[in-house]
Amino acid sequence: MTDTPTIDSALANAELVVRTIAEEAVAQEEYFGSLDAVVGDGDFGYSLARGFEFVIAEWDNIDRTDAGAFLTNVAVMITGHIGGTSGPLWGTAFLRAGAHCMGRTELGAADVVEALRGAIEGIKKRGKADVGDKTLLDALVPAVDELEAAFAAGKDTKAALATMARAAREAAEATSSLEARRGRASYSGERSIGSVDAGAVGVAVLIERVATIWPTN
Amino acid sequence: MTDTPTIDSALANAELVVRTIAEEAVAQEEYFGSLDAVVGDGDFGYSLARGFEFVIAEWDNIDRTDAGAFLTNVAVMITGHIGGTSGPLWGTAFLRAGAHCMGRTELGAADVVEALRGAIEGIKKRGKADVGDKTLLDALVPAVDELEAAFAAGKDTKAALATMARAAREAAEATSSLEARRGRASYSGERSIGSVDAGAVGVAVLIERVATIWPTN
Amino acid sequence: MKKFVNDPKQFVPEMLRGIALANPDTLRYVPAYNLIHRADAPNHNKVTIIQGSGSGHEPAHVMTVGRGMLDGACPGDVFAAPPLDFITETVKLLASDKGVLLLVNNYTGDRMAFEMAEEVASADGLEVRTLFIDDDVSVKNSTYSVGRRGVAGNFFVMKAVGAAAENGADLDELVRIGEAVNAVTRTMGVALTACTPPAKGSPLFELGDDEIEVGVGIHGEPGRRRAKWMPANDIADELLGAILPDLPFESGDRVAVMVNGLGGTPISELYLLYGIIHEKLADQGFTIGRNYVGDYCTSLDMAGASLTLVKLDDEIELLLAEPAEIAIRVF
Amino acid sequence: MKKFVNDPKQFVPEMLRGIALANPDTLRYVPAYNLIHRADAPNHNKVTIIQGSGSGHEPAHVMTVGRGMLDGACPGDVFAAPPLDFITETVKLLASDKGVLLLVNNYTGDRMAFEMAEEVASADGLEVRTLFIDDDVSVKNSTYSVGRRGVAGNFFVMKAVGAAAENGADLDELVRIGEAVNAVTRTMGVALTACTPPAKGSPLFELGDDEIEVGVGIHGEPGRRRAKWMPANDIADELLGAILPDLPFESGDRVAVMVNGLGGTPISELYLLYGIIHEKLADQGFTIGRNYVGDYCTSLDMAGASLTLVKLDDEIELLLAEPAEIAIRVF
Ligand SMILES: Nc1ncnc2c1ncn2[C@@H]1O[C@H](COP(=O)(O)OP(=O)(O)O)[C@@H](O)[C@H]1O
Ligand SMILES: Nc1ncnc2c1ncn2[C@@H]1O[C@H](COP(=O)(O)OP(=O)(O)O)[C@@H](O)[C@H]1O
Ligand SMILES: [Mg+2]
Ligand SMILES: [Mg+2]
Ligand SMILES: [Mg+2]
Ligand SMILES: [Mg+2]
Repeated sequence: MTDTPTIDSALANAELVVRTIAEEAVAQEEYFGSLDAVVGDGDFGYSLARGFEFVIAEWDNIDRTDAGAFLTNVAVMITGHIGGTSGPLWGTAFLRAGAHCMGRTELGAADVVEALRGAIEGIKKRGKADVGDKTLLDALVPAVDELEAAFAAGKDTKAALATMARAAREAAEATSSLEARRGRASYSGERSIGSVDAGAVGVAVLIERVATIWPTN
Repeated sequence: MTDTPTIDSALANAELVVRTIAEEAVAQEEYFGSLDAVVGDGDFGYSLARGFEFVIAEWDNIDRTDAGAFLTNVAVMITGHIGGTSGPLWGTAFLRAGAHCMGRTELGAADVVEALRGAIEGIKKRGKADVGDKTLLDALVPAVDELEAAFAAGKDTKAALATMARAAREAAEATSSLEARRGRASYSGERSIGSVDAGAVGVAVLIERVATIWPTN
Repeated sequence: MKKFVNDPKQFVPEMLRGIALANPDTLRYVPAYNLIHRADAPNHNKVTIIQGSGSGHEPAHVMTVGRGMLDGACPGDVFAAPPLDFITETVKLLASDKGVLLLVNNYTGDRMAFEMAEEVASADGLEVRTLFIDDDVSVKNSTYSVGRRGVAGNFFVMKAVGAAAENGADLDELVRIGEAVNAVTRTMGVALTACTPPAKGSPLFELGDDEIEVGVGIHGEPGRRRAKWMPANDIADELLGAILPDLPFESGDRVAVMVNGLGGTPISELYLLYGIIHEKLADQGFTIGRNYVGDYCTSLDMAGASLTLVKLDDEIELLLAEPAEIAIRVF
Repeated sequence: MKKFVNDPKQFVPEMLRGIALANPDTLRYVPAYNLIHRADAPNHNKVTIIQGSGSGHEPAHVMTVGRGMLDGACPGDVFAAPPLDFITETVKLLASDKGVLLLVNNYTGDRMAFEMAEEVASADGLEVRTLFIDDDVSVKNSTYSVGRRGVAGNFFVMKAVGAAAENGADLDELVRIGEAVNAVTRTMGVALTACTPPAKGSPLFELGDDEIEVGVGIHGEPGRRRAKWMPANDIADELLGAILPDLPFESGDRVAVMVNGLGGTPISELYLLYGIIHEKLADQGFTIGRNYVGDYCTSLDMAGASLTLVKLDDEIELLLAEPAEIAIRVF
């Protein structure tokens, strides 16, 4: 796969992605909370912010043996400090992604996609959920599909991320027409139709932020 | 005192006054309650209405030996069925008035004034209150003064009652400038200034009603 | 108004029926006089203790009838002292050979009704004594000659005389104990929202979205001042600042502490407030001998809380520690 | 938002501190894991019972730690299951030689966290079993595969297994008892107002001045339907109409009845509602073996109530009647 672009320095990139997500999650606390309040219980923003605040506070102490160790350590911090549904789900996602990066210093496009697919499988299993249940999977899965396609089409990372972000945003907005079948929103049944899923929009916002700050070239 | 008008049939008149007061108290429940809610606890209308409702329900069973027995029986019903501050106060007032009418079949103007003075003394003693404390005494005392003066000036009962009613109304409105020193409103201290006393206005409304329905001649 | 209520005029009777149905073994209900009494009253081996007051303060006092507390409670309608008849009939029905102690919170209406009832009962040859409770520091004795209001501190008087009566104390002794407890008990409350009497159907007073009433009464009477909402730490300072210098309580004192909910405040917030107050008291050198956190004397659905401090001596502390059993139970 | 709170992020820790300070003899507090546990835990003569859940439901569960109930409670933040670490550390600290029973209300977040914790603890060689409680009839099992929610009925599972553990029952036996109680317990709630999470600062949902939410969840989740306010009699019919046919409960059954306040409703209204429900049940041929009226499982400051029925058999009734002692006490 010499024609796919290569991301240099797996650890540096993992750090950049995690730091960006963490800062954005803290910044968006109120907005994410308000999304979850429509048919959920309003704490999605709070939970995420408290967890990633901790990651930021402990930033210098995170294991930096390699990208895999780094992500695994972040996963442990998340499960230890995010409560609610998001703690186990996001923790599992980072844990699975970390497992795919263990011992690597460089990650190719295929590796990144594989790590993300691992995260998705982890979320599905942990949450007993799938695409269409009106969860963050409804933004994450199409976003990863598009990322893979963009890489396959030869786009560079910055461009591929932009494509991924657009897909995530579109898919997140589209959750509005779905009826929730998982999580607290599912208790609303039909009343959940007409508003977007908080987790899906959250994922879109975070991917957009990563796409924006990603250095050109 | 042959020049003072004589009220014939003490019992009939006592019945008329009590019945009028009772019906008006029931009709004004909400209004009296709203007056008490400003700096009191809002139950003045409720308490009075429940008590006089009972008097009306038991109307045919009230002791009609004479006006005194009638008023005494009403007094017992009131203390038995009005709670709060108003039960003891109004009950005492009717009890004292009844005592002054015991054994009488006809009441002269002086008798009426004396009965009302007795009621006032009873209220003062029971409530440890006096004119100026921002209570119903601030309407009742000047009203009885004016009634006495009107009788002395030779007015007939209907006209004397009209004078009394005007005095009660004026004095009740004037309680607005007083600071409450008795009852629940007194806890408001200076904040009680600026609103009328519920009991005083209640007394004025009831006297007005009696003056209105009193037969001419 | 959104409440669990049918006809507002039946609010009190329907509540009393519920209490009676929930406690068939221990309580009796006499609808004609709004009376809830112990199934085993009158007990001629002990003084009968009766509390009357307006309703709307539950669990005070209809739910605090039971062994070691009250023999009976005859409430009036919401926020209205009971009519005279209710009291006299209750006294007649429950009077024990050892006499009757009436516990009354110090309000004009209650004072008058119970003074009249004591006259009537004494004329009937019954031995009756009346104890007025006035623990609310927010009303200054000097300024308003009606005197201080009785609020949540009432619980401590009830508990102490209730325990002593169970142990056989006579009427004089109970009056002495009750007065002693009342003399060392101080309370002040704060309202976060107004309460809504069922028969009125709307809030009793207006309180802005960011306002609180410091020193509020349990009938929604205004307090010392209207203030902007403030953090729990500052509210604790306000309450302690009013209560401590009043007795005064002094560093080194052993105290009982009650954080009482006013009806609409959840117990989570009460414990949060308790934690703050406990630490502040400990910092100032007080020892907390006993603590009470929960709804003891409410003002319908008012959000808010009151703080009560009792200066403990051995006698009071032992009486507070005696067992008791009432309608309010967890298990 | 008007609450007794300082920094909303410290709402849960400050409340836990208050509980600990109020119960120095019986409880211990480990701030690092939001843990409240019995001072004498682990007790190797009994199975350790731990409940975890989001906060905001007090007295459940941090105030129901004590003899005959829980050995420990590790709550998450308001309405959020505890993070995995809190649970695993709690389990490690409190594990007894007879094993650990985890009580969990059936919500996605709680399920996931506790399943992960059970995996971790089992890997560490600890004997751990988890019991999911799902008593809320307002959510239909068939429609939503996440299953029913666990609400106030949780109390009965806690009480029964708590009593059995105190009597020496082993882990298998406790699981059997807990499942048996859960299987005969049904609850439905109604909200008169929305609740306000401290960190959000405004009501979680909109409810009109004349509206109620029938079948509401204890995190403010919507229920079966939005309805106009109705008298207490009609609300009782709604609740009974949903609960009775669900098990089904049948005329002649002996039941325990709980009228549980959701946090902002005063106990007067709860007893009024209890009276109505008691009479309706008696009219339909039920015998009420035990009753519970008060705040057991709240939704912060939400005004409202839930009704729980438990079909009693001798074993369950005896366990419910066993003594227990927790932070929530009257005297
Ligand atoms: N079973 C599940 N699988 C995957 N994602 C889920 C599941 N349940 C909920 N989610 C996601 O989590 C979000 C809610 O997170 P959060 O508010 O932390 O959970 P909680 O319901 O515990 O308050 C939802 O918007 C949804 O995207
Ligand atoms: N001590 C008193 N003496 C005379 N009248 C009084 C006294 N206290 C209160 N009142 C009168 O009673 C009225 C309030 O009656 P009510 O609402 O029944 O009493 P409560 O304060 O018990 O709710 C006041 O408006 C005042 O006119
Ligand atoms: Mg949520
Ligand atoms: Mg009044
Ligand atoms: Mg009143
Ligand atoms: Mg949550």
